[in-house]
Amino acid sequence: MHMADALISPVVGGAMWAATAGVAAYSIKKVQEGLDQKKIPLMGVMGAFIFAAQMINFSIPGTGSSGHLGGGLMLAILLGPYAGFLTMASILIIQALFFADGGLLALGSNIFNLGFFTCFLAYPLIYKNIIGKEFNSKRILIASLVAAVAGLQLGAFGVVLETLFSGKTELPFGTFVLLMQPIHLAIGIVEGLVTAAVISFVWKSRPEVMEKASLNQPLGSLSLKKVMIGLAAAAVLTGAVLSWFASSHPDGLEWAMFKTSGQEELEATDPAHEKLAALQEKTAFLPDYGFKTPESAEPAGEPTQEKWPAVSAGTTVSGLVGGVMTLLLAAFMGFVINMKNKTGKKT
Amino acid sequence: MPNIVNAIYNIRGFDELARQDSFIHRLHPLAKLLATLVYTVVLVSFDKYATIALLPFLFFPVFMAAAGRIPAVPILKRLLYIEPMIICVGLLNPLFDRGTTSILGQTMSSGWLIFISIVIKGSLAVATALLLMATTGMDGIALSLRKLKVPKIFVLQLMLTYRYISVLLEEAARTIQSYALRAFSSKGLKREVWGPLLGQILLRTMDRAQRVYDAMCLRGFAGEYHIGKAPRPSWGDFLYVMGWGTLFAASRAVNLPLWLGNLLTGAVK
Amino acid sequence: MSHHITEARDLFYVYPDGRQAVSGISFRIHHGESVGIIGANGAGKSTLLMLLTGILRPAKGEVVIGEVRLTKDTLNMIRQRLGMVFQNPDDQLFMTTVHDDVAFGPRNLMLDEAQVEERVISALEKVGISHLKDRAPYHLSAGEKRAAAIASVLSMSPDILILDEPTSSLDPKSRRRLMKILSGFEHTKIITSHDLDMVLELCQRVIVMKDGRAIADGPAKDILTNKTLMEEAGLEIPLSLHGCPVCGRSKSDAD
Amino acid sequence: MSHHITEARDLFYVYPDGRQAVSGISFRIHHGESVGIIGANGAGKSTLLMLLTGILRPAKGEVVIGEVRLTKDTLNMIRQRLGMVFQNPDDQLFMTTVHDDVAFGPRNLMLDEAQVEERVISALEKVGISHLKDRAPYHLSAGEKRAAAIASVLSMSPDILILDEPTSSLDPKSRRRLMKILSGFEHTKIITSHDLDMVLELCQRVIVMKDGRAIADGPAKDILTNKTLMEEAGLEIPLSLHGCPVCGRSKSDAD
Ligand SMILES: Nc1ncnc2c1ncn2[C@@H]1O[C@H](COP(=O)(O)OP(=O)(O)OP(=O)(O)O)[C@@H](O)[C@H]1O
Ligand SMILES: Nc1ncnc2c1ncn2[C@@H]1O[C@H](COP(=O)(O)OP(=O)(O)OP(=O)(O)O)[C@@H](O)[C@H]1O
Ligand SMILES: [Mg+2]
Ligand SMILES: [Mg+2]
Repeated sequence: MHMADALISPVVGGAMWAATAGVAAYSIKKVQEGLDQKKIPLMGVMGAFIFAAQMINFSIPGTGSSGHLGGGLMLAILLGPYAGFLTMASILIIQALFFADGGLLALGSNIFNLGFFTCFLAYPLIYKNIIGKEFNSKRILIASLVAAVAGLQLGAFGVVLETLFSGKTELPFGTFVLLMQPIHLAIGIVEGLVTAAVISFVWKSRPEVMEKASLNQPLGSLSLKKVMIGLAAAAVLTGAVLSWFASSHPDGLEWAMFKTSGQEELEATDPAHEKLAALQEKTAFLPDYGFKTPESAEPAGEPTQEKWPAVSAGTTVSGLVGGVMTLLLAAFMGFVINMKNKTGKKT
Repeated sequence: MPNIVNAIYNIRGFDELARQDSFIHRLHPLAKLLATLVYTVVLVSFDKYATIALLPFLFFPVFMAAAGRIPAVPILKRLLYIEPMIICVGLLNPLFDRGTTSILGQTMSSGWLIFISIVIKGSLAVATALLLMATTGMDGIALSLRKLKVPKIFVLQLMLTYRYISVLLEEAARTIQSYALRAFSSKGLKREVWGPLLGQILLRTMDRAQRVYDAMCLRGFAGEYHIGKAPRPSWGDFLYVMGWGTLFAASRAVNLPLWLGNLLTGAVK
Repeated sequence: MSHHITEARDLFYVYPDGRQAVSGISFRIHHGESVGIIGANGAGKSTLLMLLTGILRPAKGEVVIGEVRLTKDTLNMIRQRLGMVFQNPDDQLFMTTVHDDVAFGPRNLMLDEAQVEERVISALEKVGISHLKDRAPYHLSAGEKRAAAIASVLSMSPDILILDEPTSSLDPKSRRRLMKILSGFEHTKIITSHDLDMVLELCQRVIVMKDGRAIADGPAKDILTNKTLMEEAGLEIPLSLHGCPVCGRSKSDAD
Repeated sequence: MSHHITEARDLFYVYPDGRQAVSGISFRIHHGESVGIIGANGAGKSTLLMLLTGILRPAKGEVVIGEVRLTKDTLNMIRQRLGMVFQNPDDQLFMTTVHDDVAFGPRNLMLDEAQVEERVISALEKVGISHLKDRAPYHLSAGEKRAAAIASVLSMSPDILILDEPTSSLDPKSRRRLMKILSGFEHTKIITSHDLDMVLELCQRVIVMKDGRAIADGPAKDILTNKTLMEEAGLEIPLSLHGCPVCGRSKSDAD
């Protein structure tokens, strides 16, 4: 699943952008080092290939349903982790721009979730190790399957964490994890099977392509490997801590988010704290409604900006009237510009 | 299959829109990219219960579409296509969050409030990203990326990917069509052809990459991708970004619709 | 054999980007006829073939094959009678060996393996590529690929064979061989091509397309020698019908 | 103008999979000559062209262009004089508009933008596709794509123009126009094609390839009318040279 702008906060989006930019810069350096100019058109055309392959329906044996390819693992296998990551980034940029899959701010997260975990964790640590020195169909199958599943599980977990840290939805952590991980297990299996089928085919029909691909790929220096393992461990640890936290402390997660997700968020909602007391008083005269604990009302948006004196009933009316007026104004603006365009064309 | 064909037309459609001429099209691509980015960041910085306060953010996409002469229908169609996903995630909220929240002096189910907020944010962000593309085009994006100091090999690779998507989509579509003609079924690809079918497209693709590179070299390519005349950013571009930026900031700081409503209802009274 | 009549009834097709590629085409092709569809680049020939095979759905009008209207429900049934060879054989061969590719269609017809084998062998023989049986399609030369693509369609014993520019990029000898295969095929043939000499040799009937419309439909000889018509369609009289520089007479006068 | 002589000296090429595609080819092409390279599918024509342009490095032998041996060091210099149109225009058009594609070469020559513009306009005009300037290459019909690919090479003002099967999939009128463009091009032309009538019209000299070897090299008329030779190479005498069914004489007798 793609992370979407609607679900992300500027802090999380920005942080993931930074992380992605860092990995991309490093990858570009690495690709340039082994500068094989021919690799650039190969990356470009492979990106287009994966894009096209993603549109193909694969019917899943024995289920009657069908699945799609993501392509990250295949790119890593055929181009190496660095070029693979960059190519995946291009695909996601184009999807974000033309298909609005995800959106601009979520793009960083999406590249990270779908590119980094596969190219820099699943591929070098799992796929490479299972394949070992010699290729054979069985090894390709197992390695692709395990690596694809692992990569997607990590990616899905990334989506869960990013969503929760963004705090734009109210999904309980445990539920979200239980929803996301199994879905992505199925997706990962399809991904692994398709990848294995294609890689086996290429290996059988043009072994030199595979050999060249694996020669071109420095496995990465040891230090890099350590960094990867460190990152993986950190991810697992964070996940574990957070899941404990979430299960024992459902409302505390939000609190944790405020603590960890930086100043801007706090700034934006700061007035909330100040106005909280006043707010409670105001809402108190609606006694029939069970009003939830202050915590959940805490980040309530509009009331916090209630800088204009208004009684509540009036506020409702004002809000609705203002909202409708805003919509009308926007429509009116569009209409006026359109008319101007038309008269402009005539003259 | 229809998937593939649709994708081709989506891309073609945007290319065509981006080649129009209008005030918006003449703006420097970087200015448009920056304005859109600022817009998105400010938009998503609203908290999860924001609804009416988000409405002023409608002005920007409406302005872009109208001034850029972008027909609304294709953009709205794309929106419908994307929306189910946002709606799915959004709908989980009323399911799991049974609390209520006070807003505008009313108490509402907070789950539904979040849902509405997500749908508004999602639609606005998606529409704006699409409009950016429809008024700027891929060359414009590449130009802005170079201006932002993104290394040229990445930009080149991105452009090649973009360029070859149409070619490979057509190729994949034809292969799937010929498969369907002999498989007598329009469901997915059967397992036994996964490897060979995709693998052969892949091998052809790799050969093609080689030929593309050769063709580029024969026309003097030496690693630098010359996009040609680069429009220079003007004061107009600067003002465009600053103007909208100010508006976004103002809408973020002040709940404009509420203020407007107060003004009006006050006047009525 | 009226059940193999191929009929187009006032077909229209508009590409999603608004380009009207086929605008009101109607014809009726009897069983065993061999029809050439000719026209300039972009006239709409390939689009028309795709409408006939149900790859594209017409915006208006209908395709009727052997008294059955082509709809979503009848599509798979009708496709069992049709064989289409694409312009680019690369797009058509997707199995690991030529044998498996030729066997793909018959296997999907649920024939038993012995029958499949029989069909494969006979199709390969007909096309003259039995020796390529175990080769991988992507290692073949362009001409061999084209032959394999044709075999993969013949093995389905189609009642109607549809070919999109089958001779392009073939060398003269392979082109000759292909033409021999095709003239030996006794069922309905619908062929588009810019190789008008081939059309002249293989087709009794020719439909001329221009801008999505059929501007002529009649016996090949009449149409291909009609200079004004051919010019109008952006075409040329086939070389083999050009006047003889020696005796100064057009060859069509000969018969 | 001896500096534009194109020379192949005993060229050999073996593909990585062991396939020997070119085996000992030598020739010398003078400036302004127009040479057709013909042969069956898989004879090694495209491979030879790629050796001439330095895309492939010969296993043995050398290519000399204008007294300069083609090596890694001289490659970029030599390539500025060469223009090659690939068999598949899709491989060649990689920019988002036809204009940018035609400008790609001149921009790489580091001309200033005004000069680039001038060259683009003149190249588009020559080929007759000025109206396609702002279209996206993949939106074009096959013939228009081919024309754009040719314009993208002409804009570099090459001294030697190399074309790989330029007429395939063109309609007769577009083919005619292409032939007119080519016959108006005053520099060296090297053309491979299965369209032997075009070769006959455009080339004074023909080299016949078979299995990687040149089995004949001489005036086009002599070679293309030599039935045994053409049969041996897996080819056919061009249609326009076939005997006339009316007067029974071969057209070549006429002149
Ligand atoms: N996928 C497509 N999207 C939009 N327009 C298309 C598409 N394919 C073809 N066209 C347009 O439709 C018209 C008919 O195209 P078609 O491919 O049927 O022509 P054709 O007669 O087969 O030409 P050719 O001789 O070049 O093969 C052309 O104007 C073409 O530009
Ligand atoms: N990339 C490749 N790897 C291995 N063998 C190849 C490759 N490309 C071509 N060949 C082989 O080399 C020989 C010469 O091929 P080439 O493409 O030069 O033929 P051609 O004369 O251009 O044929 P055509 O008329 O089909 O274009 C053929 O036998 C072909 O199978
Ligand atoms: Mg066609
Ligand atoms: Mg060739």
